[in-house]
Amino acid sequence: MRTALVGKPIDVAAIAAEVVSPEDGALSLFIGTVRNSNQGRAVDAIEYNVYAPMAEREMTALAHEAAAQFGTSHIVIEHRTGYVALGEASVAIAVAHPHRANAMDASRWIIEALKTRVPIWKLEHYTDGTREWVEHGQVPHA
Amino acid sequence: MRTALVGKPIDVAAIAAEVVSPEDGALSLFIGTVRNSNQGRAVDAIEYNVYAPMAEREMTALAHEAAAQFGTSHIVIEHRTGYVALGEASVAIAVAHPHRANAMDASRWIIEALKTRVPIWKLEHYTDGTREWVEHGQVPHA
Amino acid sequence: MQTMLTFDVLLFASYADAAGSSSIRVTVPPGAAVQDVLDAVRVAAPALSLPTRPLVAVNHRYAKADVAVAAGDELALIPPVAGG
Amino acid sequence: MQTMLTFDVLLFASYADAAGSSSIRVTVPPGAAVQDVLDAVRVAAPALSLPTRPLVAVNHRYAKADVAVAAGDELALIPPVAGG
Repeated sequence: MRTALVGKPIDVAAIAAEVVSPEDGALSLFIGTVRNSNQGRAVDAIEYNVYAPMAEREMTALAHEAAAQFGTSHIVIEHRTGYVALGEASVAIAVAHPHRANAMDASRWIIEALKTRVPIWKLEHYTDGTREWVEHGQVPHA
Repeated sequence: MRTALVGKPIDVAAIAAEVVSPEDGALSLFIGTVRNSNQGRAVDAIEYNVYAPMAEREMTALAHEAAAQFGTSHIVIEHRTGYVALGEASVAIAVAHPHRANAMDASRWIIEALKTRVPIWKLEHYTDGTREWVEHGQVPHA
Repeated sequence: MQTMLTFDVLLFASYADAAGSSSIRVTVPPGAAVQDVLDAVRVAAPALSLPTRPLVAVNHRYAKADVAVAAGDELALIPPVAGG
Repeated sequence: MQTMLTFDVLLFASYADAAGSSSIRVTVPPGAAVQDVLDAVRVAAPALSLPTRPLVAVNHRYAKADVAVAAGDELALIPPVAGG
């Protein structure tokens, strides 16, 4: 089990290799990526603002709760900080388990909980030079 | 959209890079891996027997059905053939979509359908030298 | 009088092991359907001990028992699949 | 008479932008709770225009309005989160 806030591009293959143990038959990976538009506005990049010590604490708590609920400690969560360019991964959640249903249920639970609880905010930079804080519940999101 | 039967190790990072387009905000990856035991028996490797032309046809059909149902053509499915060693990926399903629910729903639908319809069979090789065909519905599986 | 139809029905996995072969040759009368091919396979390869309603593919598509078969069709018996 | 409690309450994202600062200093009486801190923030930074029940963290945990605060606590106002 490992959670991290990271300032560099997320290495999906490394996370996949890290999380799978010999007893696992399934790996579920969720990757959030920066897309080129939101609400019809053309996006250039996203800048993540993070309350780091609390975000780390919440991500660790999420991983432990998921481990208890879904029966696996083979969990890795990474979230980017700062500027993230178009197409890059902003978050990666990897869960491995002997059986696929648990792996998929756990990764989905984690991304939903992360978006509700972990103190991270995104400032969208638009191609017209403007910027805006995205708040869940206000706008659709990935 | 791409589906393939492959005789070499699956490159998860390459598939992730291939499937995500600028308009996608979410990537859901499911990876099946060869685990070291099944039904309490120690497993050495899995040998996949494939009815290739029909398996390719069914995988392509699955991808098209998922595209229509979940609203994305950003789908890659790869399945190994022949011997696959412990810990290696036997199948990879990648779906990208602007929104995460569709990406996760689609990848899950595809793996469940694949296990029901695509003519592929696995011969488990056990560490005691014996081998046995695994039939879904008969034994639990990943 | 029409010519009889001959097929080399493809076998896979446990079916191939049980039959000791990756295909089995059967001959059915003109106008035959999938069910007639299955009946002929049971006679030709009793060791195969097929389930009551095995899955059959005709030209790479699952086919019901009443589907007609024609010369040149690729027929296969599909054991319970186990991919993934 | 006990000493008053002073906190530099942390602000993030839209809250920091609205206040023009990444923290805001408030002073509350001994025995104060989260709600008292919130009231003091509203007075000290009217431009912030907080929602009725903003999320508050005390020492990196979400805390309800009736939780007591003590000298040395790290307090933060948490705008609606948007990670992922």
